[in-house]
Amino acid sequence: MSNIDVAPNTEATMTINVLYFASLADEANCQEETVSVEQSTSLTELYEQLSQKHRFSRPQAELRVAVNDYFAKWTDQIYDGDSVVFITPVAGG
Amino acid sequence: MSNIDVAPNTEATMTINVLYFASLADEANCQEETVSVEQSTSLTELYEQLSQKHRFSRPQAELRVAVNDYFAKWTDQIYDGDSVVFITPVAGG
Amino acid sequence: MTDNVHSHSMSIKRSIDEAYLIAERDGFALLDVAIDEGRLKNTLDDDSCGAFVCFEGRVRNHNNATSVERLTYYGYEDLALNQGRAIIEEAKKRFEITHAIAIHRIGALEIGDVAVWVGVVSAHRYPAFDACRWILDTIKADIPVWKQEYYDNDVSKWLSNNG
Amino acid sequence: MTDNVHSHSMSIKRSIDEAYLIAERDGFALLDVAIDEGRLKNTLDDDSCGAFVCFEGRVRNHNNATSVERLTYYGYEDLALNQGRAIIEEAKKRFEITHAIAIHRIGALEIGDVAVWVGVVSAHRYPAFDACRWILDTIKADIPVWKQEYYDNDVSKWLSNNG
Repeated sequence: MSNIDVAPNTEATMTINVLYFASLADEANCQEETVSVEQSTSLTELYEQLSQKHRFSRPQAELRVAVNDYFAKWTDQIYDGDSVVFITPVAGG
Repeated sequence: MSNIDVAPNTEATMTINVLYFASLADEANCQEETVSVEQSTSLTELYEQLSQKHRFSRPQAELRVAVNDYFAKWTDQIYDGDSVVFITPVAGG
Repeated sequence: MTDNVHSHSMSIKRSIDEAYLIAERDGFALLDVAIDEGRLKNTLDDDSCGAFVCFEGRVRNHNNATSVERLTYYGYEDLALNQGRAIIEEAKKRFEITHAIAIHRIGALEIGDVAVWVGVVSAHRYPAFDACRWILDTIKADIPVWKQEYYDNDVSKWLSNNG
Repeated sequence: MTDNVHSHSMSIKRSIDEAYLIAERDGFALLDVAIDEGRLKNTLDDDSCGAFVCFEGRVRNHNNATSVERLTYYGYEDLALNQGRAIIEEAKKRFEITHAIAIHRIGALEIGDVAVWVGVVSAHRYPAFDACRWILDTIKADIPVWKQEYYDNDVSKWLSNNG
């Protein structure tokens, strides 16, 4: 269990479910994980933490983010129980 | 037999086959006629003669013309045996 | 307004199979029966093509505010084939497309029937869209096909694409 | 590169019938089997529409100069459905169209298979062309679908639409 699965020394944590797709799933070597982070963690901070954990090759600037199955802004707040997906450049069509 | 079916008092005449489509066929009340005209008759003159005969409602300026199944210019020469069609505005599609 | 003055322009001289062969070879034909879209699409199959765009022009139940019951298309087939071949040749010069096929139907059509079908395949998508639209516009401008609409009151009218 | 890290994105959660019902209602769905174009076209039938434009995106046998053997599409279905619904709603606001439907396929595809299908009906032709192209462009930009191409030498690559 890595250091981000349990938030260090704060009473208030939130549980976030993260799904991985495409190259991020390859790099994380999983399609889904549940992480426990500090209450005020931003989407940017969450990506930073997971990026360190999994050594993601893409900087955040190249990604979009979705919360609860809708595209979100990186500045949107997340809450306990939210589902978060980092979206690498898409390639449909 | 109208006066344009036999060219008056010239040794040299040419035979032109004229097809009618759409409103011109209605006005001519036929789909095809063979006319005999003077050797040097132009397409403009041919339309003028047939227009007088059949009282076509459209002026030549609104029409295109085809000779031997290709669009032609009104200034193109016609020859004995040619097939001529006056094309009212089209409405395909 | 007797029917026989238009009989030569309400049906094609060729057989249906000949019309499809001409469409496949030259890219354009007239047809006097329902257009078999699957047959046309099959002739456009090409593994190098990532894009297929097609247009179907169907008989609408109205023209502006007027209710349309049915309509009849009339065609000058020999000129239409020559002009159609030239249009498809020109489209292949203007746009980066692999192949294109168009068919215009003539004769009596009902509401919902397909009057014109244009299909284009290309490696990439924009040339297929551009060529399909250009071919359709050029067919509407230059192919010798005429249309008579019939309305509720049994009145009919010759239409024109250029006003 | 184990298969199981992608298994959730190679097939849809819903049944095929549900996917078509969603496509009919919202205008967009993902599908993990061959797209039945006739079924989609039927849902677009409308006697007031004179124009039907469709686009099919097919798997090409090459990407630039490289020979492609096959490819796999992966999709994030729940976001794709939400985003697809928004795209079709927006298309109906931007263009004078009656209806539009699009489907993107996911899973393993062979050369020639249809990966994406977009169909639009409208009274007049230009809005159908414009909307079809816009919907396709917007799907390519915004729908969370990813593509991995496999080449002769069994190497594969993640692709991206924006370079």
